Amino acid sequence: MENYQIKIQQFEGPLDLLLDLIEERKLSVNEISLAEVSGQYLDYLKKLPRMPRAQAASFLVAAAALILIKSKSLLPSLELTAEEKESIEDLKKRLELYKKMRRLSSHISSLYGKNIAYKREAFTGVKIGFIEPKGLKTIALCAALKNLIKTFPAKEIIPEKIIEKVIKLEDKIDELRRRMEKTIKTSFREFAGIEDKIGLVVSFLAMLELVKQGIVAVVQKEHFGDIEISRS
Amino acid sequence: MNLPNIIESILFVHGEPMKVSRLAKILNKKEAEVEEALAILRNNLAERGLKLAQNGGEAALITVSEASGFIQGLLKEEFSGKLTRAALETLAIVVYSGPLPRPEIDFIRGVNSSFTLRNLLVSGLVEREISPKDRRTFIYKPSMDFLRFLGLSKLDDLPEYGEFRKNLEDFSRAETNNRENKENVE
Amino acid sequence: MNLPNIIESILFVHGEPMKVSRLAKILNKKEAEVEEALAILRNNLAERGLKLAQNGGEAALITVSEASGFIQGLLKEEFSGKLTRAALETLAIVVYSGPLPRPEIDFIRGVNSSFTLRNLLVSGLVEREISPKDRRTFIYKPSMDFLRFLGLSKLDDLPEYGEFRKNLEDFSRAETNNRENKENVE
Repeated sequence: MENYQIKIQQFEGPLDLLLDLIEERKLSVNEISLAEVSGQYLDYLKKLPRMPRAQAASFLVAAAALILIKSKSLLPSLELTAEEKESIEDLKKRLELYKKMRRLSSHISSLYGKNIAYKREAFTGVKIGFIEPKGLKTIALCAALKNLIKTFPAKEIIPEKIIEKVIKLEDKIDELRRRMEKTIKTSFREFAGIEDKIGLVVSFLAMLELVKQGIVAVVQKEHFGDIEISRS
Repeated sequence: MNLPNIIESILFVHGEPMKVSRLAKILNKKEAEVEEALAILRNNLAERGLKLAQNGGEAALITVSEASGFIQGLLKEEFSGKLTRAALETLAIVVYSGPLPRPEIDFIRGVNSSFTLRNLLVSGLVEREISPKDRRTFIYKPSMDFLRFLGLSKLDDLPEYGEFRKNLEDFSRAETNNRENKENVE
Repeated sequence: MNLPNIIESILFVHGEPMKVSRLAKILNKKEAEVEEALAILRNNLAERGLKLAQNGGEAALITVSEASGFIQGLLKEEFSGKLTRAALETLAIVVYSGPLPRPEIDFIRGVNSSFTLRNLLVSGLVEREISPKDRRTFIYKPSMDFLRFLGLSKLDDLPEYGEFRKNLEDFSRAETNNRENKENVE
């Protein structure tokens, strides 16, 4: 699995990253292939230096669905809630549609600019001299510009709701690390606290990161049970 | 009065795409009569050095692709940028599933497309108009220039276009319902 | 290669009469071959809405006389002296920010301006000249007639001239940077 190297490339969103990972392995879009690439996806997410927050949120929402898929593939007996099932279905459906669009875009790129059909400039050869713009005053030009300047795209404003949702992964990792230094054992529930979905995903990713770094070991004694985290 | 020939002359002078409704007004004819004449004109031009391009209720005369190599050198200011992957994807969505508003494009791509869309508008490959469903929003659609840059005279000539449009109708209806329900929940 | 059709396309785009010798050069053919092709083209166009006019070693496409009344009507409507919102906006940019090339106008407006700009040119409100920076492009500026019409002896007299000009420049610079960054990334 680690033979596949992710190219250091900027992905705009979760769908293009996921589809690239899947297509690199020549797989089709289904839960098996999604489970297979989930590790790489999370790796990629953790390696990203800085991401606009709105973008980070969309990456994390997909990550949450991937973690569900991965967990289900590891524990076939795991029961998913209706909402969880829906988030997986949603991701699959969107990936399928996105894949279709990407394929269709290849038709455009293969034709684009190859055999341009030209138009004729409007009113070529028509000579009518100066047409007085009736009643036009400079103030009208001024007003037109004022209105135009109002429509200039503002620097992207991220809705507060999304900012609320995003918690920095590094903060969580640090928090867990510090806690592990103080206590020998803790649990995921205690660590994550009462958080929304994104918060849980981030906490879970943070925990996985520490496991990967060999700082902590985790044990889950029963399905849905809490995860014990201990210093390794 | 030879309507197809007169339309050919008008389109020749106008150069840019012209709405069928505007042609009808100038010619003092019904839109259906103009559409009929356009069909004849398209046919008249079948073996000629010009083609009739039609897109979204507009018509224009354009050159045949055989001539493009010779014309390229004659012109200034022709757009010839390379399309980025983001631009291509966005374009595909607008072309194959348009006209559609930006949130739908964002949903399919999983990212915010406002920057890419603005560039496509500026380059003239995409046009926007006020949505007939919601006058506060825009919907985006492929322009006649898009067709020209691909050397096509109508969207139907795009590979998989007709097929995709047919499937799309049912699919997008289902998707929209699904999504609206979810947005209400959140 | 269908020479008459290619010539039809070239003359269509070129607009003005073109010397047979120039056509021959573009097509890399002998003048006699071009003359022959022109004869065929003339024949091809016999029943069509365009005609081939030849005069003193020059050729051009022209409209059929049956259409002239309607074309007059179109021109009268198009150049009535009333400015559309798009025209007013484009004109304002040219006045406040000119001389500038079309892509910059497009950037500022966020949409393609070629048709609007073309109309302003034909109405004599705007002039274009070859850009001293890049001989393949044009730059656009307000015509003397138009400045006189506004009663301006110099552009500085325009209301909020300095401020608007700076505003527009800042924006198009930011946009250009933004675009370059984005494209490098993709």
